[in-house]
Amino acid sequence: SAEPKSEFKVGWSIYVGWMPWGYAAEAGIVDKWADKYGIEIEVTQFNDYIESINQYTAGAYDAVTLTNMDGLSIPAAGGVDTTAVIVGDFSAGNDAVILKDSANLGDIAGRDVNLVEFSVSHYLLARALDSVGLSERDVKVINTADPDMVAAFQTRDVTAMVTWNPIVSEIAALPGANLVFDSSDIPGEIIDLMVANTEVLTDNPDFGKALAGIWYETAALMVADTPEGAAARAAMGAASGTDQAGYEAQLAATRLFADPAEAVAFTLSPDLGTTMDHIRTFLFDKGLLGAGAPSADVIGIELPDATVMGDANNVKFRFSATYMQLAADGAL
Amino acid sequence: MTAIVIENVWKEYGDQVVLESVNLSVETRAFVALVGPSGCGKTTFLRMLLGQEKPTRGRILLDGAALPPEPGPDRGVVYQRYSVFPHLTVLGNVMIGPELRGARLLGRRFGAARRALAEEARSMLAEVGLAGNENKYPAQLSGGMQQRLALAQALMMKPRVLLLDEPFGALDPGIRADIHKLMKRLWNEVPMTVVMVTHDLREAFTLATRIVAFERLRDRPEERLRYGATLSRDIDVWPPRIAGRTTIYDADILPGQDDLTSLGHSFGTTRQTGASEHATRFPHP
Amino acid sequence: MTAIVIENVWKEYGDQVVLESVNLSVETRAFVALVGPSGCGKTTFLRMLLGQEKPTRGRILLDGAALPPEPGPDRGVVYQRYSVFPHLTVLGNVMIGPELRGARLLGRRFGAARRALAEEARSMLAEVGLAGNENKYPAQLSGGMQQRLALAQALMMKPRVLLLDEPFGALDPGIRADIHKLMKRLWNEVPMTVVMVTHDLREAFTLATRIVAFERLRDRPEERLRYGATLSRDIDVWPPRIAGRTTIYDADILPGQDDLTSLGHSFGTTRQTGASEHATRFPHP
Amino acid sequence: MRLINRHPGRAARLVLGSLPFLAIVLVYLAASATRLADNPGDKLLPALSSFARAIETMAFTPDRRTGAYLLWSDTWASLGRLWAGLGISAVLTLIAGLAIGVLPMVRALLAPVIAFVSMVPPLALLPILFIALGLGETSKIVLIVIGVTPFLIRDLSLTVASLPREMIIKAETLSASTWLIALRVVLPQAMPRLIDGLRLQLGPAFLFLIAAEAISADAGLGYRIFLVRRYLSMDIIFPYVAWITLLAVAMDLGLGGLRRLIFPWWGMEGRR
Amino acid sequence: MRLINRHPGRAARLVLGSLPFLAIVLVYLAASATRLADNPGDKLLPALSSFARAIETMAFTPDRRTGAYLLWSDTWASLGRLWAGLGISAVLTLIAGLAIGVLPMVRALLAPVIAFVSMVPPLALLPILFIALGLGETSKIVLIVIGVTPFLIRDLSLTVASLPREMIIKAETLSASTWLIALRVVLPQAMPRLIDGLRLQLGPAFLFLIAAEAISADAGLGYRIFLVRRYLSMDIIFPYVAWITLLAVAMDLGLGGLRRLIFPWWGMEGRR
Ligand SMILES: Nc1ncnc2c1ncn2[C@@H]1O[C@H](COP(=O)(O)OP(=O)(O)OP(=O)(O)O)[C@@H](O)[C@H]1O
Ligand SMILES: Nc1ncnc2c1ncn2[C@@H]1O[C@H](COP(=O)(O)OP(=O)(O)OP(=O)(O)O)[C@@H](O)[C@H]1O
Ligand SMILES: [Mg+2]
Ligand SMILES: [Mg+2]
Repeated sequence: SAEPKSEFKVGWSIYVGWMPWGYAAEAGIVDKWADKYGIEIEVTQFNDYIESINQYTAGAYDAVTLTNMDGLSIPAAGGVDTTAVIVGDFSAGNDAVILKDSANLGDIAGRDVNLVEFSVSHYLLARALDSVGLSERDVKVINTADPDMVAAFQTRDVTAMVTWNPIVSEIAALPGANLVFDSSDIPGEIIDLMVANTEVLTDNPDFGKALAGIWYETAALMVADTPEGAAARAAMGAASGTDQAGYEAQLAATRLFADPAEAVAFTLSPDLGTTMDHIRTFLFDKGLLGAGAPSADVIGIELPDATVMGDANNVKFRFSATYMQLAADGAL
Repeated sequence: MTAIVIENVWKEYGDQVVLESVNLSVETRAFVALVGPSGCGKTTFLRMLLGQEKPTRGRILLDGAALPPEPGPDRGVVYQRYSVFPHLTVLGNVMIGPELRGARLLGRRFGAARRALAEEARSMLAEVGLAGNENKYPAQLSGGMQQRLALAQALMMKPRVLLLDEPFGALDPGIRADIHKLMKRLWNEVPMTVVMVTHDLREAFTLATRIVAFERLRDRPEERLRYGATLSRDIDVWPPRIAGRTTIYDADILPGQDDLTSLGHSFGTTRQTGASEHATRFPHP
Repeated sequence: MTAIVIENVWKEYGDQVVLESVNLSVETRAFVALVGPSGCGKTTFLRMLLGQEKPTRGRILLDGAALPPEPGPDRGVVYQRYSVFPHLTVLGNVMIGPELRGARLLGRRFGAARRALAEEARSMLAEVGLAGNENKYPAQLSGGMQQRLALAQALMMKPRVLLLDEPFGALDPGIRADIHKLMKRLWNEVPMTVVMVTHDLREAFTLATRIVAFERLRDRPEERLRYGATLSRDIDVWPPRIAGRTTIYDADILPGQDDLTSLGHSFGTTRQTGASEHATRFPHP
Repeated sequence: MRLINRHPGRAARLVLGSLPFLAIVLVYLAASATRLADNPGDKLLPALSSFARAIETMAFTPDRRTGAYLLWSDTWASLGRLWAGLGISAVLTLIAGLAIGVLPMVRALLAPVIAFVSMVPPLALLPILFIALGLGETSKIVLIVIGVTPFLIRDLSLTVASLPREMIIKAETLSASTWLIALRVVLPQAMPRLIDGLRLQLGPAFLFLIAAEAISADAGLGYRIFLVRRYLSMDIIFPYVAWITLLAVAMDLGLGGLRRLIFPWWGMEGRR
Repeated sequence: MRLINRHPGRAARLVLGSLPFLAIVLVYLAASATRLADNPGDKLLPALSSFARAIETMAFTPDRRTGAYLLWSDTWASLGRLWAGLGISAVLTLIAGLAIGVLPMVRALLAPVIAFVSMVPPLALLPILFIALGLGETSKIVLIVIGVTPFLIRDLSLTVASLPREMIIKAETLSASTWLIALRVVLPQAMPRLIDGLRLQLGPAFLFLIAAEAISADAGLGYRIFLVRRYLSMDIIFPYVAWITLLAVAMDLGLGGLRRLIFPWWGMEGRR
């Protein structure tokens, strides 16, 4: 279906690590890079993260922001060959397990845990339980929609919750809330990506280059300790429904790769393979790699060094350092 | 004895005078027919007798005492429509009055009391010629049968006064003749005073002991608001009809005769009304 | 000349025979009154003349040709209710017929054509005594005025046949007398044949040239389904009324007289009907 | 003959009525086939065989984790909430609608606030509902109640207020008190309308149920739909949506039948 | 005197009618004060001063990012969608409702499918809608259309079908064709009912609008509510909800007034 084309659609949803995409579109950075490569890029904001992935999976978008886990379980499991173009950040505290009236993770045993089922929160819970020798059998998971988490936490029957920012910081401010485990305890496992349809990307390398150009220009601006940087952070804060201070607090719990070289190093490190293995095992346990999948190997995952985890004949999820490398080399 | 006394009654709606200085005494067991052009206030007058509306001025006495301020079981009513309850069977419609009076909490009777009441209701239905229809709903009855049912329902309460607002206006002529006979018999047998509004003069002469006409004496457009209707004619039907006794007059109506033939036998004597010097247009035979 | 010929017409609904072997010829400019007990099929018969229903057997001819299978402008109709459009003013109601006929796309006339039509409509309204009410809506008119309006609306189409289904059944007696006069005048002036269903024998004698009665000759419960009603009486009113000419008869109805007094002057001669040997119960004066 | 006078026969009606359904199915099949030809893993418009497999899994295979048959446990969870919500709404409506319709004082007191409240978008107030009532069954049921009751009350009190005044007067002349008028004259005549009102509110009630289950639940038709929406599992969503529609249609017909059975007199007048 | 016969006067009605509103405000203030005494940072039930501040920010301070006054730009965005949706629904309803009500053939064809479709929960089909129509304004408007049109069509076609048969026959005797009957007899009598139908569907229309805006939008009342819901900013949510309610009430009254203005004859019959 893909062939050389000049118009591309990118979807992004409101989350701390993806706010730069909205800012880039508004500030003209997107158009600047698109013009440079002679293409057009339409950037669409979603309030609903899942809907953005669904739209991408159904083919309405060429690229979308998502996490490594959702990339594997949704588009890849849905037969859409997907390549991670940019590793934007990983969560270093943005996702957390919160207990009411206890600072000890072990106390979670026997409680109802409210979280978005099958999301990264679910994964974080599994890892947290692992870390104290518990398993999911020891708790009861209750699916709860993310916009309502703050209200939910204030009800009497909710005593344990797993969620992400900005909700985490809102809840942390409430009396009785204790962060007992967060993503900084499993650094580098929850990764925020910009992915693109592999076919589209192969046929249109310029699209990948433009995405990389946009990202690193914007990221450099937003981490800068200059008035322009502050203004950008304030704008991103406002767009996500808070203010500059609130947004900077969220950034603090995010390991943002503003420097392409760091991102390349992260992507090439062998830890990525380990992480993806954890994740595919988790997904397979939950039956999320497709109905009737015989093993965690059904979907092939290609790492940047071209090694493939799982079925080499069914590679649907790929990590590529190519475009980040170009940025690092200043070759865009 | 005087059942109803109306003393100088006025009724105004906002600025509009509907009725003015109406004076009337109705004897016990009288059958008063109230006639008059459309919109002259007949229904309004009946509503005041019912206690549904208060006169603006003047007063109404019932058996010598002031009229209660709201409708009650001493005054029964039958309208042209909406007089029976569509959700009750024929039997239920006749039983509901005594049930409501006897069971103030649930409005229902059970066991022996219920059976006795049903018996009473059945004989009342037989009276009005509805035997055999006990389990039908009103919507399954013809218009004439519905009005019979409404009569039976009202009579179960043994009201001192029965008020009728064009009760037979919507019926076919043939059916109307039948129900006239029934009405006459009931009035003869049940001790009650009747006030009936009608548009049909012939009906008035067929049934009533006395015919009272309301009329708007000043009816030019600019006078419409400021002057209301009042009692313009008051006729005693002759030969006089007396409740419980058959008169030669009544023998005129032969069974099976259709209304084309039962005509031309009504006469009346005019009583003095306060307004009779103005009254010119009221046709009387 | 013969306007309508009904030849051996039967009408059945499923198993139920409503009308059986009805034969009738109606001359041009006749005024036929159709009477009969409730439910005997008068409305059904009118519906067949209108083309709204098809006879199960037999045929109906209009001016010698087979009746068109659906209602059209050659046959006007006035019902007891629902005969005027509530969303149009009085003037709009009278104009709509010619508008619909003349403007097949929008059903509206504009400019000079509209003004001419409005003029015509106004004079028709004056004919029926509704001048001055042009801008009111039907709901603002009394029942009698609404039926006048319905007549005006139908007459604008100059129908060859006018069908009336109890058009005056819901009116007050006084108003009914007025509209009878109007009806008589219109029938005299407009070249049309009239068939009118009525429950009121007196109305029939007041207006018609000929009275036709339908009756169910076998009416025991077990026969109800298998036998329908048929033409049981066919009476020419005497003295004969002829469209466009006043007879001594008509002089009887004096202006201002209410219907209590305009009575007792109707006679008729009975025609031979196929069913007359059975007819015993139909009351005739 | 004019089109307005052309009535299709019984068979023609059946054929005509099923045409649109057939068309929907055909359009779906064509669209699905096209998309699957492009990407055999496409999840948006699955093939019929995928539906069969999903239905098999959801309805006839015990869940690995809980051992329950998911479709049935979801259905019972949802229907329980729905019926509880509608039942409570019906009772509230009867009480409030009757009081408003019968008592002028209560009408003056409550009619304005109910007219206003019926315009408040209930979904926006969910956080308050949760905190007041917790995340359990209560808040889901209450959301349905809040969503449908104002409409039911308005509808019923209008019906009650439009009972002919003459009928009430008549009851008074039969010695009825206000309470007895409400109980024996107004209530029985309001009930059939309440049932019809409930039928009209079935759609909205399902909507609120789904919204509530989407927010927090561990079983239910809405819960399942929103859970599998994460994976665009339209092979499960479509059968669930069809199932919900069938349930709603069945309840609609059932309530209609119930009304005819219990209140045979209702509508007789109109039909004459 | 029986309670049923006790009518409050004009002033009493006004007082009684405002009591529940007063009660709601008082209960809120008490609850808010209690919670704020417990935790001064509580966001669930903000103090009145917080509302004032939030309204000041949203309605009267230009946004730093865009320079727009957020409340107004949200309102226009939402109202535009709502009106477009309702407008399209009204047109579709007129066409389909009239066709179904007037033409027996069309009724046989469409009535069953519309009865069925009106029971489908539209929110469950959102992904398909978005993929078919994109995420722009179209899909939001279409969601409103899909959500309210089946009900409007059913309502209108019932109204049309219940026009007295005699009136149609009468029009035929006045030489009207099927088209002219639809245009000059049925349409004008259907319009007022359509307006009343739209009024009844205002609540659902706002609901669907909010649901659509919650998924993808960058302005709109529903968008804002869902954006700040993550932070439980009830100081913004409450004023927005109140504003939506006011808008809905105003549109309801406006449509009612419009109906009375354009169709003065409507309801005259009943009132006599
Ligand atoms: N509640 C009311 N408010 C204001 N005006 C009223 C009210 N009820 C009746 N009227 C007016 O009082 C007058 C008399 O009405 P009423 O119904 O008593 O007449 P009627 O003699 O019964 O007429 P009809 O013969 O048509 O039944 C009419 O002009 C009517 O408009
Ligand atoms: N569409 C129909 N389907 C079945 N039966 C019908 C239909 N229309 C009329 N009937 C039956 O045909 C018979 C005659 O009805 P019709 O309305 O013609 O009587 P009518 O003489 O006009 O009575 P009324 O004087 O009460 O108006 C009745 O028994 C009626 O039930
Ligand atoms: Mg009256
Ligand atoms: Mg008839």
